[in-house]
Amino acid sequence: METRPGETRVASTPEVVKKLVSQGFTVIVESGAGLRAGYPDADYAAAGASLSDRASAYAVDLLLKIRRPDESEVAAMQAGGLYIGLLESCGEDVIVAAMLAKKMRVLGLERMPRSSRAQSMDVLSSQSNLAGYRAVLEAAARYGRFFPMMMTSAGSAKPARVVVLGAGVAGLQAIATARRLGADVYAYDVRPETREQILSLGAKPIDLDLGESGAGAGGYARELSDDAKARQQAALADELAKAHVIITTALIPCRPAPVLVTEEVVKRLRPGSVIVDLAAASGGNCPLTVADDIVERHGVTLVGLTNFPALIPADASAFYARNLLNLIEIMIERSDAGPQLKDLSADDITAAMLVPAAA
Amino acid sequence: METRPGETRVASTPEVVKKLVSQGFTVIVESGAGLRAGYPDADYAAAGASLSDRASAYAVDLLLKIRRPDESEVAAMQAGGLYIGLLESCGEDVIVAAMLAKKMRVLGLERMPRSSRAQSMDVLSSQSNLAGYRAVLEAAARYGRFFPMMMTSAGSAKPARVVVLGAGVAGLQAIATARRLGADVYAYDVRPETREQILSLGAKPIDLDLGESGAGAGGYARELSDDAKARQQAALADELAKAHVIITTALIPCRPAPVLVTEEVVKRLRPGSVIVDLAAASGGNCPLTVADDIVERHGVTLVGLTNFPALIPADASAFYARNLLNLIEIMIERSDAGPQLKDLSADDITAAMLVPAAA
Amino acid sequence: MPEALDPSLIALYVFVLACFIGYWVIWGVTPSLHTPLVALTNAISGIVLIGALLVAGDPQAGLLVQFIGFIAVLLASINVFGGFLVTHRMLSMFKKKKK
Amino acid sequence: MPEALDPSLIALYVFVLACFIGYWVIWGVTPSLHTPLVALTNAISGIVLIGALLVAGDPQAGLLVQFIGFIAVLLASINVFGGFLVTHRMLSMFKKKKK
Amino acid sequence: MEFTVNHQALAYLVAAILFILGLKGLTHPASARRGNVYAMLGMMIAIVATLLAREVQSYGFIIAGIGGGAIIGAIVALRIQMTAMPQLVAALHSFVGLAAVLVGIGTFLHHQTLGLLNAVLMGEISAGVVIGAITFTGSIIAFGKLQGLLSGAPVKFAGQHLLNAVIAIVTIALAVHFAMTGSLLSLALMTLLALIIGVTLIIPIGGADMPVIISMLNSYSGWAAAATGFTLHNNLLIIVGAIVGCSGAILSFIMCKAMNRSIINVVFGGFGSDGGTGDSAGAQAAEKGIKSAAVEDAVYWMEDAGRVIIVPGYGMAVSQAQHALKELSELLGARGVEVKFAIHPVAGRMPGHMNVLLAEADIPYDQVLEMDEINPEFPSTDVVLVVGANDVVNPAAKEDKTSPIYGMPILEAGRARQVYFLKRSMRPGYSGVDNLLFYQDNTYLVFGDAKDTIEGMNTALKGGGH
Amino acid sequence: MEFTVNHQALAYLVAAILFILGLKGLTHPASARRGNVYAMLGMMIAIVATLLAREVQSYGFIIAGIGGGAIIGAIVALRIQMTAMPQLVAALHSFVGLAAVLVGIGTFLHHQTLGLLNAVLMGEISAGVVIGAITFTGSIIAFGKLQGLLSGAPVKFAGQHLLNAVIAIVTIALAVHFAMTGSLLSLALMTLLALIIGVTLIIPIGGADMPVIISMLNSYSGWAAAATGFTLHNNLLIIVGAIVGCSGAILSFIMCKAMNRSIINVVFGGFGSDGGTGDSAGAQAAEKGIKSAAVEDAVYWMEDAGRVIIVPGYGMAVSQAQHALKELSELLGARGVEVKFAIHPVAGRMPGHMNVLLAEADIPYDQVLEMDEINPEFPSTDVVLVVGANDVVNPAAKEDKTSPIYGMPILEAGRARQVYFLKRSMRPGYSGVDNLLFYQDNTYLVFGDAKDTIEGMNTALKGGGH
Ligand SMILES: NC(=O)c1ccc[n+]([C@@H]2O[C@H](COP(=O)([O-])OP(=O)(O)OC[C@H]3O[C@@H](n4cnc5c(N)ncnc54)[C@H](OP(=O)(O)O)[C@@H]3O)[C@@H](O)[C@H]2O)c1
Ligand SMILES: NC(=O)c1ccc[n+]([C@@H]2O[C@H](COP(=O)([O-])OP(=O)(O)OC[C@H]3O[C@@H](n4cnc5c(N)ncnc54)[C@H](OP(=O)(O)O)[C@@H]3O)[C@@H](O)[C@H]2O)c1
Ligand SMILES: NC(=O)c1ccc[n+]([C@@H]2O[C@H](COP(=O)([O-])OP(=O)(O)OC[C@H]3O[C@@H](n4cnc5c(N)ncnc54)[C@H](O)[C@@H]3O)[C@@H](O)[C@H]2O)c1
Ligand SMILES: NC(=O)c1ccc[n+]([C@@H]2O[C@H](COP(=O)([O-])OP(=O)(O)OC[C@H]3O[C@@H](n4cnc5c(N)ncnc54)[C@H](O)[C@@H]3O)[C@@H](O)[C@H]2O)c1
Repeated sequence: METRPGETRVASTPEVVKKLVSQGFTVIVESGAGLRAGYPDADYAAAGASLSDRASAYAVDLLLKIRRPDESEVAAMQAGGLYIGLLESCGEDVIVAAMLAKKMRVLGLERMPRSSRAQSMDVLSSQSNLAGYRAVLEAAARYGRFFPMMMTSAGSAKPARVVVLGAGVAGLQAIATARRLGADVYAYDVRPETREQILSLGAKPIDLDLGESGAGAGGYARELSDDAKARQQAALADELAKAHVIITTALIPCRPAPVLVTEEVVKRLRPGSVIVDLAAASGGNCPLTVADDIVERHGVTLVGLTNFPALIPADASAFYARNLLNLIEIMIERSDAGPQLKDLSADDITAAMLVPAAA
Repeated sequence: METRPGETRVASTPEVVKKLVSQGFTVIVESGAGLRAGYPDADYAAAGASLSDRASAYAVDLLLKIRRPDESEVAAMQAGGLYIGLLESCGEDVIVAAMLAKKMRVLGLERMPRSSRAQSMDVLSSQSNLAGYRAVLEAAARYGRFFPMMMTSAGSAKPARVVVLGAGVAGLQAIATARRLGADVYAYDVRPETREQILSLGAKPIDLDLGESGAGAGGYARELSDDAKARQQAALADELAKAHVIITTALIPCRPAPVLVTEEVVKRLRPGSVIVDLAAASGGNCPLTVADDIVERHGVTLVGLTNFPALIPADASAFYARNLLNLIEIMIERSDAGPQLKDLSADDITAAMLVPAAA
Repeated sequence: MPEALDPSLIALYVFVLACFIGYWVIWGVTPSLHTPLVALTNAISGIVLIGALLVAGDPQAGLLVQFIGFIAVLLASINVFGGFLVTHRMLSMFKKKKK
Repeated sequence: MPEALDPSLIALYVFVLACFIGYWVIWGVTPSLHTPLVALTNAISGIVLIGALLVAGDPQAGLLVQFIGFIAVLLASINVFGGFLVTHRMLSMFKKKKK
Repeated sequence: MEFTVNHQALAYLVAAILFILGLKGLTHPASARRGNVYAMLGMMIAIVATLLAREVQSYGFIIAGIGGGAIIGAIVALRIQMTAMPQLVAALHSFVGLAAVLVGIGTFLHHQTLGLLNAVLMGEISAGVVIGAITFTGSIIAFGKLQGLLSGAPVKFAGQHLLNAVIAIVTIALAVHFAMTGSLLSLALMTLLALIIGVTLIIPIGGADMPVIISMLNSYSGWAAAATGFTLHNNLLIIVGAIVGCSGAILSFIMCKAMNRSIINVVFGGFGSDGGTGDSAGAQAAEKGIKSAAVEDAVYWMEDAGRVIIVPGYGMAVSQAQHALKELSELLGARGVEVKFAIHPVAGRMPGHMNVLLAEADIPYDQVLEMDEINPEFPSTDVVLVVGANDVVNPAAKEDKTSPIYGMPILEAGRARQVYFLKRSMRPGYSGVDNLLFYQDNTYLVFGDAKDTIEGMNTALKGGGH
Repeated sequence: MEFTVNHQALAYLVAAILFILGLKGLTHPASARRGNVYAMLGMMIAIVATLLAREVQSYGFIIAGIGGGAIIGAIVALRIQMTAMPQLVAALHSFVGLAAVLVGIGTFLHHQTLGLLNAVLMGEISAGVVIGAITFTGSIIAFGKLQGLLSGAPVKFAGQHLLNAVIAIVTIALAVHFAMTGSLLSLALMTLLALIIGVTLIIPIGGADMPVIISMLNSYSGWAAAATGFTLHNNLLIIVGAIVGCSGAILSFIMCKAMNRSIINVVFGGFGSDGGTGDSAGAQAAEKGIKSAAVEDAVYWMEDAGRVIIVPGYGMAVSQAQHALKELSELLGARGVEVKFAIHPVAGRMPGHMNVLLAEADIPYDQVLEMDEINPEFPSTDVVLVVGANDVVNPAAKEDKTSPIYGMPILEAGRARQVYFLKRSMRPGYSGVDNLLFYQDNTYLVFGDAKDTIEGMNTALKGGGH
């Protein structure tokens, strides 16, 4: 069971457990792990898992988790075992070091390469997708007006003007969802190829001239120069001030999230506007955002929730579990003696994910 | 200011106040009345209203309110004045009697006739419309999965199967909103003409054979015979059991809401399903609903909130205020000495709304 | 080649071929041009004027015939001139406003 | 009427009218019928066979001419028979499967 | 250089080509005026070539005839009201018919004197005279009906078709007799009967079908000209006659299709038309004096419009025409037409009904205007397309105090230059009251499911035609 | 009863009518086979009527010729592979051309003996011979290119057009000389030069344009027949020749339009075609051996299909073709075709990208299937329409270990009977790798913006044509 407060997801679902069991795995599920995601213990049992207490669930050859483990969890893990989960860290990390010290092999899901083949194992993508969808629902529920245009005999509601910043996986899904609800959607990203992608969802791209491209390696963005950052903030300000709802998703790997919505802009927004900051965990795209909290500043509601996927736990767990299943499938070989682990450094995907023992 | 807990709306907006002032009215607004709906006092003042305390706001010739007044409010009202608001009662009523006793004339907004001309003054319609929209957002936010179909590399999400019961104003808007979000929407109503209306929103009507029509007078539904009620529940059960989200809006004027979702059905639903019961205030279309509360029963979330429009206060207040403005416009005559009240019993709309002194 | 064809047969050839052309020439006409098209074909069918001219113009035929021809010329000319002018007027009405 | 027309002029009439028909007859052809249509027009253009027959069939013309005619008949016949058959085969391929 | 028959034949050929090009030109607005010019040129060449011929030697009658005809024709054509055009065309047809009769008789008399008669020639003369005579009286009746001199209602009686058949047979018998014997009496009788046929053929046809009949009579006049051509062995007459005859028939057919009428019914007036089905909506409308129009008519005017306003209503929702409408607005937009959507606050069956659907179809918000914004724009709008809306544009709300919708503000669609209503029938909308806008002069109903109709418009806009 | 020239002329007229009806029949699949029968009948009547004529008196050569021709023709036509049809047609054309040359020369010799020569006749003979000769060698070259005996590549050299022009002028001069003098030498030289023109005219034309050229040569053979008709004063030859000539030219034009080629370029091989723009996608494709197709071809096969699967990809999103696709699926559905949408998990640029857009267009969920569900259905599918997708159907993912997409599961579109790719160019998709599916035998590319293409299909499905 995930121990982070507010975490409702579970790293495997009865459906995936069933597949693993059929491949010869013995699957142990901590009892109550899937409850909050809508997967009762009975279903796991029916799928062939043995339900156990916390301690024995951690003492296994291959441990599947979602969130970064804490010290006590690391202590419970089996020495020499294999760990698959999100590490939520970049560079030096004591928890990972502790695991490595136990001679464990650690596969960090953040390190998944962005190749076509890896796409079906990429939890960052699958969870961002959910986050983008859920963030819009949150914004709509907190916005005191209609999202869609509505001409009625009691007057007309103008469509909400929604601006999505960052058109990665989460941003695009946010665009799509807001458009579905009938909002007037604008979007912006530093990577130039996103322009066509924004249009392909029927939204309007915001074009800024920064003097440099923000496209980095592997489909990620890179950090801009200070000069370009300032130019970006200034150029965005007027567009943002017209917005009623802002959803920010801009992230740069291993760097603090770029500041896109300044306090100045927040002040200029109409009272009752809503900002949902999906980058809250990395410091937020708006400096006023408070991570894991919802606050009101200058009449504007700022949603700083950091774990949107946990708000749709059933699908989030299902996608996560399916990603891990796909990953496990390339890691093992079937043999008569049950599934055997392949050489992890032979496949470029697992090789990239494996945290080097030196770290 | 509305005093009901959870009520965030306000009976007039700065925009409407401005229009009233320009027509010669002196408008008094209780200070802070519009705050929760996103209309600050300053805006009212700018529109020409005088801001006052509670007592002087009630002692006026024409009092505009939303919710049914309580005894202390009635006491604060000016004798011989005119009251326009929702009475939230049917037949005998002590509060109304108290007002009448003060020689006040009371216009009950529920009594608005359903003619084309009256449509622009009908707050039941305008608020139901908001409720239908907001109810779907609530359901989507509480449902642990995607509403839309989503085929991704991490697996596929099937579209949520949403059933809307009652295809009146709220029901139709709920259908439209759920469809926008990509759900697979089914709907049912007793009035036969709704079938085409459901289709006109792209949803699928559920056809039941009840042996009698549920169409009553004035576009409302009538109560079914006991026999037909039973048949309806039975016939609906299988359709409902397949649903993931149920939104019920069935109401019959001055009667308890019909029971459409039995406990049996709730038990058959998949864990994690959501029921939003818009009829909660009239007893609910599901007997398990708890009015003004959100509960979980048999793994199903039951949302019994009774005041959805208050969750989108800005637009709800704007529509309400606009309805009242349209009403006031047919009630008064301009003269040099400011606006004069016409004979209320001369116009069929106001005549119908006026609570007879006898009652 | 050797024998000459009966002139009526040649006329028949011409007639049949022209029928095919008549069949195709106005397919795909824009509905709003139906009326002007009727007016134009009407004007064109004033081609009987040619026949009338031949009847009216041959002094050998005698006065009666020439007079009959005269009437025919008159009627056919009204048709020709009236028809073309009317078509022209209708088409002017159809002139596109813009551009 | 009195004077006879030059037969070449009549031929010209026929020719012009036929050109119009040729212009219209195949507009709107379904693209998938382009190839069969070419095959059929090819077969039809084997109509030179008629001319060849006239050359080959007149014993007065002398053997050389008749022999030339014979070759022409042979070639044109191959064209006619081959053309129609090929068209037929192509069209059979186009027979709709269903219904 | 002498002008020989060969020269004349060449000139005639050129004229024939010009006529063909002229007619072809008339099929498309862009080339229509050029087409008319071609045809005029053709006629000029034909006339000149004829006058130069050796047979034509006395010009007195000819100059008088042509001069008189030109003057009368010009005066009539220039003076006539645009609305009276159909009558004029009918009248002109009758002239062609009569001229053909006269030419036939004249040729007969002429050849009789010359002793050049033969059976084939007389057969050809009979054809020309009979068809000409039918055209003559038929056109007169059509003229009378259109001009209001005769009742526009179809005149029907039992045995009508039988009577026609009998007269026709007798006429043919007389024609044969004439061809055999050259009897002047047969000629006269035959002409008389043909005149009668013209009457009995057109009398049973209702006013609504008159446009088709005019085109049909046109076709007859073409055949008459062709027959005259045979008589005179004049290739030009044959060509032009055959083309006019054939194209007239085709045009009648096309018009019937556009009006959803059966050509048989129209041409043989009243064949089972009493129990007419299918076209009932159009027929009902016509009875009430409401005009219906074809998809192409609406398209023609929209294509050319500066501004088109689309008023969607519940019917758009029922037929789910929103996607098709989106395409229509794009197609018109691409032609430089400004397209707007006018949303009445109560259009549809729920608040915001139209907004939901238009948003689904991805119609840009700035094209969607509410009533108060758009009402001032109607008077300067060329075409309003009312797509399955009804009550929301009904002027009864303003004009008729007794109407249940009295007092409701409406979209003032009626103030635009033209209004096309897309609906399936003459049924009223939600409020159950008849729409006064239907009766307005600039209003046309286009019957059919809204989605089908709009898709038809899109297809028409996307081209077709060669 | 004797068979007079008049009887023959009547029979010829009937034959001509049958030919016209036959050609008209061939414009539509439903009437095509009937059309062929009409044309055969026409030919039979024409042959019989000719054989009955008085001029034809010795039957030996004729029987031998026809019999031999019939046997050879039948054998060739029945034996030939369907794929070799174009060559066959080219070869047959050359026969018509040669036959026309022979008839012309034969007629000349015949009339010379009879002393019936005159300038007009000899002019007509020259026309027949020259056009026939061009048709003859031109068709042979076309045959050679198609059969692979000659290189399909266009042969071009400087001054080509000038050379052609010079030869053409000399030929005309010789023709005039011949007409004036009846010199056999001129006739021979002229024929020789015409044969050369045939070669130089077709040599510079590339293999991709051969279908158009075949149709163009067809047209030439028609003109040759018409010229022969003038020579023999045979109206049937004139009519048929003119119709074939004209319709062949029109057909070439239509084909060029469908292939997006300029007719001038094609007919005068290589006029500026080196710097060709616009058609570059099609040309590039052709160079790589990839087939491109017209909208109508896809429509023809979809209309008739039992099942059509649509594979949408990022290009559908870019062109916002979802609404048009919805209409397409409805139109096909109405014809009884089962239409399904196959969604690859990574189609588009975000998870669920296709789902969002298809839902927007209101495509029923039960028509939308995911990869694992639909993959087994491809082998039993008639047509797959790949709408702006690329990587997700690329077999390289399964076959090419070096490919960056190796290992990604794909939609197995290639296993269907036919695959039509709707895209704008030959550019690859997101992953940047060439799509192996393009090269498959049953794959056709339809170039253009996906939305435009689909709308074109919808228009085609909704009719048009008379
Ligand atoms: N908006 C609301 O909240 C609300 C709620 C309840 C009632 N209403 C009332 O509803 C009315 C709305 O006005 P409206 O103009 O939108 O609708 P309407 O007056 O009801 O007219 C709709 C028209 O659409 C036509 N139609 C129906 N199906 C069609 C199809 N498939 N294709 C083409 N035409 C079709 C019908 O004519 P045919 O049958 O001849 O085709 C009908 O006349 C008002 O009277 C309003 O008061 C509104
Ligand atoms: N789904 C995701 O979450 C996600 C995220 C990131 C990347 N990807 C990657 O994106 C790819 C998705 O595959 P796909 O097949 O959907 O797309 P694709 O392989 O990128 O191919 C799209 C094709 O559409 C054509 N196209 C673009 N615009 C068009 C237009 N207006 N009209 C017609 N055709 C148009 C392009 O060809 P022309 O230029 O010739 O027209 C292109 O070849 C995969 O490689 C996947 O790994 C997916
Ligand atoms: N296997 C694969 O092929 C695969 C898997 C996942 C993602 N991707 C691709 O990678 C790309 C990014 O994915 P992601 O959503 O995980 O990225 P992310 O979560 O790291 O960042 C979110 C977005 O923020 C944007 N951003 C960063 N700095 C910004 C700034 N200053 N201003 C505005 N925007 C800024 C980035 O460009 C990115 O689009 C996408 O194109 C996605 O399709 C590919
Ligand atoms: N001025 C006007 O013209 C006007 C104004 C408002 C509403 N209306 C019309 O009146 C109708 C009802 O409006 P409402 O939403 O205010 O009604 P409501 O709120 O009273 O009831 C909601 C819906 O529940 C349905 N219902 C009742 N009993 C049911 C049962 N046993 N099973 C299933 N459904 C049941 C009713 O038919 C109704 O559609 C609508 O058609 C609306 O368009 C017209």
